[in-house]
Amino acid sequence: MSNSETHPQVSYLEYQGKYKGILGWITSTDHKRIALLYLYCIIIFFFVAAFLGLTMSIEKMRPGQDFMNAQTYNGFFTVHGIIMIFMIVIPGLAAVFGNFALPLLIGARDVAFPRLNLFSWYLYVTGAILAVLSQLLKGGAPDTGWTFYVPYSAGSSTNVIWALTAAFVLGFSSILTGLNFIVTIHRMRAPGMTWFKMPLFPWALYATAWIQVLATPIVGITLLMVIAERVLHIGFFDPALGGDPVLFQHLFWIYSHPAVYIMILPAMGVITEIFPTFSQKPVFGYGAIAISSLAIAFVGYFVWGHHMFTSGISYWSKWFFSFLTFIVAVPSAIKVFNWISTMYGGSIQMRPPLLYAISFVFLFMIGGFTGLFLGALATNVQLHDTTFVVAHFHYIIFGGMGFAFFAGLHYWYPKMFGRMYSDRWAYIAWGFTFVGFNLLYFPQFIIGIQGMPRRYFDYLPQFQWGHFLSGIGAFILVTGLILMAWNLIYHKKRGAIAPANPWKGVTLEWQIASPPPVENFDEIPVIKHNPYWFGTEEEIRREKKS
Amino acid sequence: MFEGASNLAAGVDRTFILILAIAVFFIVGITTFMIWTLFKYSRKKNIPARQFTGSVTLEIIWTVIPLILVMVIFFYGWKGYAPMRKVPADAMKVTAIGRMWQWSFDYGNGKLSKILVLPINKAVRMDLHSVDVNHGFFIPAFRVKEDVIPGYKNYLWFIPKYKGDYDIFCTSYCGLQHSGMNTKARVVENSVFVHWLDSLPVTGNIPDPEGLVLIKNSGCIACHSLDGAKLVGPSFQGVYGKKHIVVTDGKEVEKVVDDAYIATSIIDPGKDVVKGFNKGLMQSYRDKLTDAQIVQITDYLKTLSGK
Amino acid sequence: MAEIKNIAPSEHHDYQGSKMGMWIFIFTELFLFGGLFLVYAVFRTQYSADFHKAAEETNTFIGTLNTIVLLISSMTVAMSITAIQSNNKGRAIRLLLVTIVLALIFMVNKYFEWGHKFELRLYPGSVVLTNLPKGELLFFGLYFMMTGLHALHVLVGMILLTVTIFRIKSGHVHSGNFSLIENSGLYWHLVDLIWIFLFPMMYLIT
Amino acid sequence: MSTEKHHISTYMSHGAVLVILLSLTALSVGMAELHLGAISVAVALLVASVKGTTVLTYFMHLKYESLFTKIMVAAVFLMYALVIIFLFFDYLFR
Repeated sequence: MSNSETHPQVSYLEYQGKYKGILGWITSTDHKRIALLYLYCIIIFFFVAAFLGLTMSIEKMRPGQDFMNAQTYNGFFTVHGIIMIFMIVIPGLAAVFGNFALPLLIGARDVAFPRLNLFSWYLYVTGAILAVLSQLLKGGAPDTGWTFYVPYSAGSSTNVIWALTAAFVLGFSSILTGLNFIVTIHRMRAPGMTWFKMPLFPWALYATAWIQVLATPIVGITLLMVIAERVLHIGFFDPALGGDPVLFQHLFWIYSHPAVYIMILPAMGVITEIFPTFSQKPVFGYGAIAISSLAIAFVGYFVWGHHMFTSGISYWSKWFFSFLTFIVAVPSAIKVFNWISTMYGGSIQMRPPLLYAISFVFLFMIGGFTGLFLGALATNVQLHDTTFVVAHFHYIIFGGMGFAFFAGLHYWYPKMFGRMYSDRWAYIAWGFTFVGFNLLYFPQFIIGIQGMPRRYFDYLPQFQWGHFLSGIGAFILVTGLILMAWNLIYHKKRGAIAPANPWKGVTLEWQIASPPPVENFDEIPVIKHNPYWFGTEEEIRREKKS
Repeated sequence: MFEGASNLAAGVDRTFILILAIAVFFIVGITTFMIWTLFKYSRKKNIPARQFTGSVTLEIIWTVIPLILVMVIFFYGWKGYAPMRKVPADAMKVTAIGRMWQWSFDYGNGKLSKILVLPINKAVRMDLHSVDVNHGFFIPAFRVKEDVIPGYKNYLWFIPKYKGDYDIFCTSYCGLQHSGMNTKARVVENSVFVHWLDSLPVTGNIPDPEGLVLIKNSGCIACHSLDGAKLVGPSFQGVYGKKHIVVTDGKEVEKVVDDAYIATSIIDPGKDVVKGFNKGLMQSYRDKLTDAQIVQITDYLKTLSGK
Repeated sequence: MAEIKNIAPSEHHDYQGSKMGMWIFIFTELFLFGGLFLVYAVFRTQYSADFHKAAEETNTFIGTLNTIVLLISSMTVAMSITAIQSNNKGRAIRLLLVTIVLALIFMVNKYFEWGHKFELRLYPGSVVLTNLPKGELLFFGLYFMMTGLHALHVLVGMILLTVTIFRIKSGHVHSGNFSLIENSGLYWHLVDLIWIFLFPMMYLIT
Repeated sequence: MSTEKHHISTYMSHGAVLVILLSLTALSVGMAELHLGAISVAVALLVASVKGTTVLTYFMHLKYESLFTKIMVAAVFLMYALVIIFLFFDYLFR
């Protein structure tokens, strides 16, 4: 890069490589372009899956069949789950913002293995195509639920094998992304950036990446075993052939519980970037947040049994898994306290990313505290497999991960595209999204407590009020989402030109042009201090003394 | 939560209220604090941000307090749950059978019902059995739920406290009509229950008597028919009490088939062989059947002779 | 730290980084097989008598032979790295060729072993197999799944080693840049490592 | 990377490792032929672990790797061991 000092580099969006147009994008190994490739795919699939969710909510506004039959409904919630889980929330924050921001945040020019990174994206697309095919091929959409519980999934005549293969391939894509990030963080930090001078989003990604690498293979082999069961009639999980259906649940949740942390840890990381920037103040308790990410990842690996309290697992393993589940709640609580303390004493500027971040904390708290009901053995018995779980899960995944995704999108949008969106429309879209979201999912807590089971196409009349409110909420939510998408897409070309540092952030990505040049940094920066360093040297010295 | 109608509800509801109180306290507190900081430290006030980076004391406080709270919750959750796995010895037994997509309740002796009728204030143990895929047995009002998994022996128990009809749901997704897989639990006075059970027609299979199960499992019926047909060995039909000419040590003797004779024939089959059958074809069951099991077999053979 | 370093990572080959990536990939492979080992462990405790009986039907001789073949091939790969490091390209290529031949021998053995099972009608879904006691059925299910997946890894390893040979010939891999041979070597050792555990589980524990 | 020092193992040491591995295989097969019952499982797995460690240490050069790589490998095996233990919390106490 010796010539980079003489003439400035073009932005990664305009850079003309070997190929033009779309080919230039899908052959590019630039981490920023790959991030956008993921982003576009995720947005498209998100709207598909959200549409499925909306139709399900409308169908359920009245008991009985309105415009879709039970088989279609069962297919819809399965596909909604598969797309949302495997194609949106698992790759979501890690693959989009991880790819975009990780090298920028640690002062690197790319990830460790750029070609492998592109390969991950191709795997992702392959898996996505398989998942889409599973819907459209003869045989019908898979109707097993995204959890693929045997023996039902071993016997269902729908395209279960396609969906299983899709999940397997998507899992592989996730593993390779994780592998890439671990090596990137280890090997490519800018000079002087010790582990504890690294920003907290990379910390979160690091913890996430280890789960991706160490948990995903287990579900991979489990899905292969179900495929073998269907194709070769090897009865690993079929009781008629000596197999054990509960063993499937163990293996499935050994991955799929940590998968929740694959989703939420990067979300926490994004939030941790946003609070200090908009408070103009160092993050409170840097070490505690960094270590709690690792603690969540490690302990979270061993709590899978809490999905199976009613499956007939042994009494002592219930006791044990419940205990660990409560332990893993503590680091999450620590993070919340640190976020709100970061705002305390700051100079807070209200902008859309901060609004989304604050909503994240609120919704994540509701999701987290309702998780305690499910972790406690006695209340779990009442609430397991009811819409309470559905609501809890969506508060964590949509209210948590989803709102963090929106926060991150609004935060890094100027850096990604070099334009500003409209703040006013961002607030309006937020209003619809926030109100719609709560109206959609909060009633489900209450009918869940009253005993409304999940995955029900039809229900008894006493639960109608909840489903009715949910249906209205779903409309409002989708309206908000469309407004948000419109705001971002419309201003991508027409918005005001974004300055290099619109939020006055201090982390490395704000020190370069918006959008960043192809090689990110003309000169790799040398890091001397804490990543969240807002004041002058004197101010900080004074603060330390007092 | 709405009123619980079983003995187990109190433990569940106590835990629920405890967590709810903690949750509301923190959610309201933290949200208020967040909104307050937004106004108090708004940039419009033009006060520079204070550049502090953390406090070890605070970190310790907000690690230890949540830790204590969650341990308390864990403890109550466990306390409320533990009794659910301790079935009283005198509990009435009902088997809940789940199949796609309906429940049936087996009261024993072939008495099957589509709804669950139970006497009030009497402990009932439900053994859960699935004939196809996973189901979940859930009675919200009683605060009981266990999965019904093929090949597994899962169970639950409770004491219904109030008369009335309660919903039963299937909570584990089981295919097309999963949402239609519900029925009622009806709690009635004991006398009503007894009457109902008596009038319940026998529609299910009556399980094999223990002796017959042993006979089948030991492979006896390969050579001894139950219907009088002559196979390798004498038929079991009417065999008890019958007079046989048997060959003992080469001599023909007449013997009545009684308890002792049957026991001898099982343990030492070559000793008294019925005339017309060959010696040495039957193996000894000396170590394979216990004395108690031989008595059960004998009892069953008696029923085949009408005795 | 005071002076400004100007590094261009995209032009710089990170030897330690690529090795670390390979190790992490190996971890995922270990956990992939680890899932099957978990299943094996659970069923073995549940059906120990059946597993005992079924394991006697696997051919300990072929199993032992294949173990020896794989162990030797592991050594030749390790030696070829030594050869590359001491700049002896010809020897490195010869040692890799020996490794591939050994891998082939392994696969031929496997072919005969599986073929024999098929002759006995012991293949997944066969009538003979489904009529066996449940534990034996599960054992053979695991047997085919585990040895099959392992054989697939042997194939991938062979391809990797072949690619490595060509890269050595073309001069891309040499004593100054031997990441590729080291990483395919690591992969090959992983194949061996998994077999070291499969061998007692399938052939020895009786 | 030209500045980095690599440990070069000798051919002899690889040969010696192979001899150890083959002897361990022989030991394992021999023990299995004795039909020791429950002990044979433990012995077979113990021998396999020793063999696995040997391959990791010498063939895979773990002995000459950085401390971090060693810790990483150890941690991964520890994680797996914990998964087995926690899974058997269920199966052993049923």
